[in-house]
Amino acid sequence: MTHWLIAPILIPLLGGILQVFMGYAPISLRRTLAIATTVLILVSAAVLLAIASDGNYRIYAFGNWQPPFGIVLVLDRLAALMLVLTAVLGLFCHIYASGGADEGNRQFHGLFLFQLMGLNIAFLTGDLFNLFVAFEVLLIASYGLLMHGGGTTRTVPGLHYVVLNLAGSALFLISVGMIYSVTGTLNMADLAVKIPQVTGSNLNLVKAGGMMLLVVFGLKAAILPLCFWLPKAYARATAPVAALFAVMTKVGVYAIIRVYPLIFGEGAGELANLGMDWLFPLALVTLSMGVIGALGAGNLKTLVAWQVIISVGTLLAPIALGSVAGLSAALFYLVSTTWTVAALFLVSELVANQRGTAADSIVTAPKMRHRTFLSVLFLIGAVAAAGLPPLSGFFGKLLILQSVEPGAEMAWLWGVLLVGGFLTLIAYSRAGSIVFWWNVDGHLETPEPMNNRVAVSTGILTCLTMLIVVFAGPLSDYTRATAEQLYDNRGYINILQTPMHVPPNTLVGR
Amino acid sequence: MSPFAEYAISALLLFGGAFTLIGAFGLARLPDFYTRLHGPTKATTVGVGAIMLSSVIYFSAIGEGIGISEILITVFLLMTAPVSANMLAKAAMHIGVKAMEGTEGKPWEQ
Amino acid sequence: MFDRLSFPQPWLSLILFLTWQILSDGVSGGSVVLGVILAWLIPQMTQGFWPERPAFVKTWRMPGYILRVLKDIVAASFSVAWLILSPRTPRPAFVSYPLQLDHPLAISILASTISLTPGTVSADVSDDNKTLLIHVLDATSDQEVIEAIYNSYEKPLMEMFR
Amino acid sequence: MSLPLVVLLPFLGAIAAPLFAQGGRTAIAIASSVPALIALAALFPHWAVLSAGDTVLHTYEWLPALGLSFSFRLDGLALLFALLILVIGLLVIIYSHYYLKAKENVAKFYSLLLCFKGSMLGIVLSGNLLLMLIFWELTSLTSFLLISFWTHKQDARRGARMALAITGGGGLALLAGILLIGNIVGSFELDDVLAASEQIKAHTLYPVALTLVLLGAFTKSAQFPFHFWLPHAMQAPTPISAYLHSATMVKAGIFLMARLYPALAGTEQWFYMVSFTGMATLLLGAYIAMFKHDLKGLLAYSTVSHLGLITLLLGMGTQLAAVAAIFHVINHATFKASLFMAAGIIDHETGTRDMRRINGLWRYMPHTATLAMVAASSMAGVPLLNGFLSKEMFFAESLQLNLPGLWAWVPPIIATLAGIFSVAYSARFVHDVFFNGKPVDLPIFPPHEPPRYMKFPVEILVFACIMVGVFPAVSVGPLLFSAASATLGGDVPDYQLAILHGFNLPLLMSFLAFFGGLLMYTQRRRFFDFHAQLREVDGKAVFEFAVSEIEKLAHRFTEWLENGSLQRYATLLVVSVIAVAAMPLAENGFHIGENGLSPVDWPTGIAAGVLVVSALATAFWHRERFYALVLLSVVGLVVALTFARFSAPDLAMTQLSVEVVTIVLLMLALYYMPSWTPMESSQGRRIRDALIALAAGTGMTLITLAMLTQPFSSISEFFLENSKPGGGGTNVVNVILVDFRGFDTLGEITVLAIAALGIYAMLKNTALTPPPGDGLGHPWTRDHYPLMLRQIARPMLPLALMVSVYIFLRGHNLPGGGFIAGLITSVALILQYIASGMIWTQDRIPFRYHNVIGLGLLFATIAGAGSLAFGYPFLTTTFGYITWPVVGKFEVASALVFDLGVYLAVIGATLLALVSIGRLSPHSAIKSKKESA
Amino acid sequence: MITIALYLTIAMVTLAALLNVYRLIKGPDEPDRVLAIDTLYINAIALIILLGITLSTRMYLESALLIAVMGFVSTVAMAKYLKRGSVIE
Amino acid sequence: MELLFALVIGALTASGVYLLLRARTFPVIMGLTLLSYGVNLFLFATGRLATGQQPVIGTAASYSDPLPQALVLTAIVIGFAMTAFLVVLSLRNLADNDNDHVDGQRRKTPPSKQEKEATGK
Ligand code: NA
Ligand code: NA
Repeated sequence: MTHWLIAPILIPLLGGILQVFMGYAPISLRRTLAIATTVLILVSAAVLLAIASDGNYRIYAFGNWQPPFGIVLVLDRLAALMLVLTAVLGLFCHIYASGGADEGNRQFHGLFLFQLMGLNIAFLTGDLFNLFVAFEVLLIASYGLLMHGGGTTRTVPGLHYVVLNLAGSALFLISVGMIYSVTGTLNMADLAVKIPQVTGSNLNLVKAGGMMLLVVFGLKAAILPLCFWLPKAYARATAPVAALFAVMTKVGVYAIIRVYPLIFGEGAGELANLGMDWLFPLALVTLSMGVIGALGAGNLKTLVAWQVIISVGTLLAPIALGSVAGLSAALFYLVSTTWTVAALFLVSELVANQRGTAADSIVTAPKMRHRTFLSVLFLIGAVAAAGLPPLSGFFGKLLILQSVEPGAEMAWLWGVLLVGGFLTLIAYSRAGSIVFWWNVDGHLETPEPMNNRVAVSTGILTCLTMLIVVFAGPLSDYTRATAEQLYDNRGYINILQTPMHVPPNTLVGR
Repeated sequence: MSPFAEYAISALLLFGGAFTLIGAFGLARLPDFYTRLHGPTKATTVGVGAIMLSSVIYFSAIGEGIGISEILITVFLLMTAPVSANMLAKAAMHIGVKAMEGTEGKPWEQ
Repeated sequence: MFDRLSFPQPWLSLILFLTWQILSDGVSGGSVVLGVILAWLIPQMTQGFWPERPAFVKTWRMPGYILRVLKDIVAASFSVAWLILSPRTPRPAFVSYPLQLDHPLAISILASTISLTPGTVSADVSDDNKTLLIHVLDATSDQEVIEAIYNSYEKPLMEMFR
Repeated sequence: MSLPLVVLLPFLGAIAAPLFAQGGRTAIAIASSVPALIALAALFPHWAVLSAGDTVLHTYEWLPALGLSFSFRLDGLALLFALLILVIGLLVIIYSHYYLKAKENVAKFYSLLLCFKGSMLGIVLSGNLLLMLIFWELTSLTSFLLISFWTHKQDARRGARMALAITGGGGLALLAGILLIGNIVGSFELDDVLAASEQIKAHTLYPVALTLVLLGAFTKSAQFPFHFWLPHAMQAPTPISAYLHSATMVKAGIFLMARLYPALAGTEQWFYMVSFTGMATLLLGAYIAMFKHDLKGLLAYSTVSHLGLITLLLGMGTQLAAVAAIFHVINHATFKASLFMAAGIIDHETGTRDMRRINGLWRYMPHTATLAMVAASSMAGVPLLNGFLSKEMFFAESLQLNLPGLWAWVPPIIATLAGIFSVAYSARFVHDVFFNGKPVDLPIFPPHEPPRYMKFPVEILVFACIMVGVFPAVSVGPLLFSAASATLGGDVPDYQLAILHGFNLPLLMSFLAFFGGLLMYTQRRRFFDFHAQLREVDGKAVFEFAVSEIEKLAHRFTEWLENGSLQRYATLLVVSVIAVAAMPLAENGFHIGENGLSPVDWPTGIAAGVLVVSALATAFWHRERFYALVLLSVVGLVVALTFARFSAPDLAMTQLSVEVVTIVLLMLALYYMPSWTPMESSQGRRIRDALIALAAGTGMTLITLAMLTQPFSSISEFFLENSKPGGGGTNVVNVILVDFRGFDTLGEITVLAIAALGIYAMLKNTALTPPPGDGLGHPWTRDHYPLMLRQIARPMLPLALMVSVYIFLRGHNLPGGGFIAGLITSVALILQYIASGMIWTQDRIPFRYHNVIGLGLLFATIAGAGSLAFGYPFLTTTFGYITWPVVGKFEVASALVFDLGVYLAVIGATLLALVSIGRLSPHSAIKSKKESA
Repeated sequence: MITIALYLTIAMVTLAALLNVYRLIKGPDEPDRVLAIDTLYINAIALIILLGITLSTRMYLESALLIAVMGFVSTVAMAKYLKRGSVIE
Repeated sequence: MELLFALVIGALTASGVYLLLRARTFPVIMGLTLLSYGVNLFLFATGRLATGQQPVIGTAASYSDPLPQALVLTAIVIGFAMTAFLVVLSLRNLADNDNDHVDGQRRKTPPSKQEKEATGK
């Protein structure tokens, strides 16, 4: 057993604790330590990616208890991918935040690190109830982050976000309870063994439980009709927070990918592919709703927030089809869209900072400073988000389009995705041309210059989309292998057979 | 279990139950807030105390050893019940909860 | 916090020690050691929260007082029970009791005693700690109530506290 | 390597160009020209291979999962287009050098231009359809930026957006088409696709694929009804127009049709779709061009018309027509590029493009006029110029179409008609600009000839027009043959390139067109009057109206759905849950499990009754907030009793403690809130909500009932067996919490800690004004800290600490533990706050709650990490029994340290949260040094 | 005998709880309600003790102690809210 | 007993959901609290109902399922943390927006009952 698995959890935990103690330390020290922590998280995630890429499962049994009894972390390709994705995102958001957005709340860095910890637990855990706990950790941290900073506009959306997620948490517990009440277990591998054996009237319970769980994940992922909490909440959060939140909906998507192929997969007998026939149309409707929202958006952040919803629809549609190709494509797109959307949030705020009272509204305003720099970043982000070549969004969409077999589903998916892409393009070109080009005469009196930290972090995060294009081959190989690993749940089930440490003979009682 | 213990336990139980009930009955029946305050403060406290005592005897009698934690709870109740009553009376007088007709000396109405 | 290797509030320490023994369900070597440690440690930690030290003068009178009150509590319960059960409507009254005690703890003990004993509940202590407002469930006369309370409870308390 | 290099070079140039910005305009222009020169040199060696009828192919793997490769393929067609792109590109760079004003961002201009050039080269040189599509969309993007180069002009921005929408959107259709073709063929490699012609055409999806591909081509090449973006793209600087709208961008659609000609053409669908679209475009463009007063507008519509012509030729499906199409591509590129440049010169020198004001320029700039007149003549199809040759071929082909009956007359008539218009607008261009009296009110007057070398590119192009016109076979013969051969898949028909093919029907048509055109121009007033009567349907207006309506509609729809009402979102959530949970029930019906029901004992029944009544009453009387709060605490109490009743002492204690803290918290909040909720929802809404609530409640009842009556076994046997021997404790629940599932607990206290920190941060700078009294109008009492309460609070703290220690220590073996102990301590401290106030209490607490929280988390983490030192996983516990004199045997467990962490975290978090709210109160404006530090 | 006595006692205490709930809902004033719930807490202690006797286990004693502590704090807080509004200030 | 327990959970859920759908923060918080009581009881009940079988080794002949109890404990604590946060957030909302609506309405806080009665006269 390698202790590396616990690293992405322990590092932010210890870093976060340090921040709790250091609330009154100078901000530069807090920043340095916090960013160092994030770098370490990234390092550990990269190590785990290297470890996971051989296609074997690795487990970490807390307390050295044999699964399914204790809680285990399970490292596979998917987990490693999500870890790296999040760590990279986290690092750049963190650097951006240290450009000044972290002021005004001494616990910002602590909350940020705890958020990363919650995310990492969610990606690694192999226990359904622990997944709930992970969700709660990342949610409570996200509540704190959402309310971070001044301004009164984020309170109401924050309230909505919190209340709905609390209701979602209650639902999560009910679902877990229903599944436990039949199977008597919480370990996901064990569930994958037990669920196919469910018979008789117990089927009802598990089926309803499974469907309710899908609603929970759907709420986190922001699927229609559960997506309306998102746009305002994201649009009004401070940029680094909104950017970090780009991965939050992906956690919902991740949970669906993690749980459903594993325990309600092909082998689940009567419960096979539970809910997936519902997911497909909902995903398409979500995508459409996102596009409509983007078209009607009145400011850049709202536009990007709806882009989050577009991404979710785009991701879930191929996932619902249940093919390796579809899942692989979705994972590729997931990496691309997460970073892109995050970068767009950062760009939007930089724009807002330069335009005085007009902020990021899609209206004319005096010329901003750094217009060229920002417009190039926005262009890159918009091209990647709208899925135009040559950036990564295009390849993600291309993979998705190619993954679906001919038939009615193909017609729907292609139609919605392509028309949606077209309308998104219109939305971005309108927004970009008005904000960046349509300048009224004169300059703002004192447009604040950008500092290097925000500029560099935004720039690099934006340009990651190019990196994906360069490494599209290896990445798509990886996502394909990941999808294959996910749809063949035997390997995951085998973790139950992992031998534990031999009990020591020292003073210990066992 | 010795019959004496059994008698004691049963008697204390019934005594306690009866007083608890009377306290509640007073709460339900008495005409105004201030009179209702008396029932719980005294009868109920005593009733629960009696039940506690029966518990002490019961567990000693069945051989679980002598444990008097129940006494601790009773003492605690005796200490706190007057404070609760005091706080509530103050609140009621402050709000101006009406005393029943014929109550003499209502200082807050002066 | 742990400035002294002493027991700042010996009575409290004693009570804590006894409480620990009661909670531990029986006296054992371990519980005594731990009890002593806690009886020392906890008052050290909390002494700031109890600035007005109770000044007992005649401590030996305390058990007698407690027994008397306990007796009165039982009696009070019967009388209240009777009042509750009887169809007669009570004749309640508020009585202002002039306090002679001045120690806050003593006033508090008196007020508590009054609340636990027959037919009376302490409703309020005046801001200047000079008057106790008592609600009497079934009043005879104010003076009788005041005298009864003085003789039964306030006088003994005055002897104990100085 | 040379082919990818050809594509790559312009992009490298684009990056390099800004670097030369320091060196001035000339340096940039030279730097921008270099890639084209190198590229031309790189292409040259391939000519031998191509002239032998072979293709050059360079393939590198990229994304095999997609069927996407870096595949570059050079054949005659590609070469022809590559040369057009490179040569005209070079000329445009020279021209731009003189055209752009000093203050303009020259570096950006060249950079974008080079990007565009690279993309165009990518399109024509791609050997993989997906790769081609990438470049295709890149041209849309770069042209978007080029068209809007003058971003301060509203029309430029709009024109650019429209161009992007139409061509980019068309690109998406093309993408779908290409994917379909790829699906049919099983490869996106051009060679494979071209070889699979029969397979494609036989496939059921062929019509769909064809339509989609043609949509891409038509939008790009501005075919009817998508033609309208092109004229509005003329807001671009003229060099851009000259480049994009004569030789490159708009030719991409033509190129695509030619490229896929072998794979897709030759069917009826192709014929009808392509030729009819071409015909309509040809005529419409020619007609409108006639009436444009804007010089570039005229040229733009003429371009539309000529693109229609080429499309029509490609649509005809005959081999000769295809040859003619290719030929006309060359010719149109040369004369149109020169015309645009000439128009640019005129614009540059007169300050306007309005032909109503520009008159008689012959006097002022005879050199330019001559050049423009030659080019215009070529456009009109005057003999001895290249335009004439391809137009002749077109007329000839229009006679060859095998249409039934009278329909056979339609193509030649339309062709002639278009020819007439074409002559007319060319005549207008020449006469109206260079003659026709004197200039009217020119912004720059008098106009002069432009700088010498600004005319140079025009001269080159005009020279080419003449050369091709006079010596067609020598000048373009081999290139045309090679390109035609590539277009037709090697099967080149017999054709002759000569100045004249004798006196035949096509010549007659040319004759008709020429004189008809001149006649038409002389009678232009009538036509203008006639045209003025027509209601002009401007595609742009329709498009912009549609887009803005869609945006408005989208905005309204979004506002309507996402109305900011939590009630709606929550309703959606609840209804969704009810729906999905009801589905299995509806499918399989409801069954009580095998175990059936057990009897009820009546005290439990009554307790349950109390619980149900108080829960419903809380909902019913929720508008009386304090009352509802009291009812809520009854619910909490009975829930705790329920836990006790059903064998869960730990839960009962936890529930009790948490409930009290929650109630205190709610009261703290209620102080600032309205104490009373007005009736707000309509009766209908209340009934609806009640029904939803009823459904949810019924659902939970059924689920619980089904669950409770089913037999059950779980993994918990393991916990019961291993709790004592493995975890060292007899309280299995506690051992699960600190050991078996200690990681959950770590997460849980982290949640608690984060919540408290978040609360603290959220309230840091919040100011709330409390109401002066309760909702019934009583002012608050000034008696803050009642005597009796203060007195009882004193002994309560040490006693509660004692109890905490007791509960904490026994937790491992009996109900209790760090969490409950922590709450007891917290509640005792809360009592101090209530009894004696914030300042008094805070002064006696020598630590910051933040640090207590941190310490708690740290203890728990360290307790968990201790095992790492022994090579055991995180949170592996250990315990042992130690015997000491006097004390006797007692247990030491590492789990206890973990639990201590829990204890501290709970205290810190609970108190930090409550104190943060308490601090809001004006009475407790704590400003001690600790806080303000 | 103990069984019968226990049964009767449980009945009486349960009935007492019902009467408390009656007063709680009836009110009419807020102090009445708080008084009722305070009494309910004490009744709950009795019920817990009776449960312990019924099951012959002392497992629930600490629950009873906790109800006593929590009930007191809760009552005090509610009373303070009623007259002071601000519970912690 | 099972039916009784199910009805209790149903009542808690129904009341909770009804309050969750109200237009102001305070009832919504109370609704969520009620809902979480229901959920905790439900989660607890997944181990089935047992009398006198507390999962403390050596105190009973057989033991109820300890795992759901541990889960509920975790759930209670997390629920408490979340509720606390929500309460404070609603206070913050009150401070920022001068009202406690969650239904998208932007009215001021309503007059107190007293004021309303006074103006009604
Ligand atoms: Na003119
Ligand atoms: Na209030």
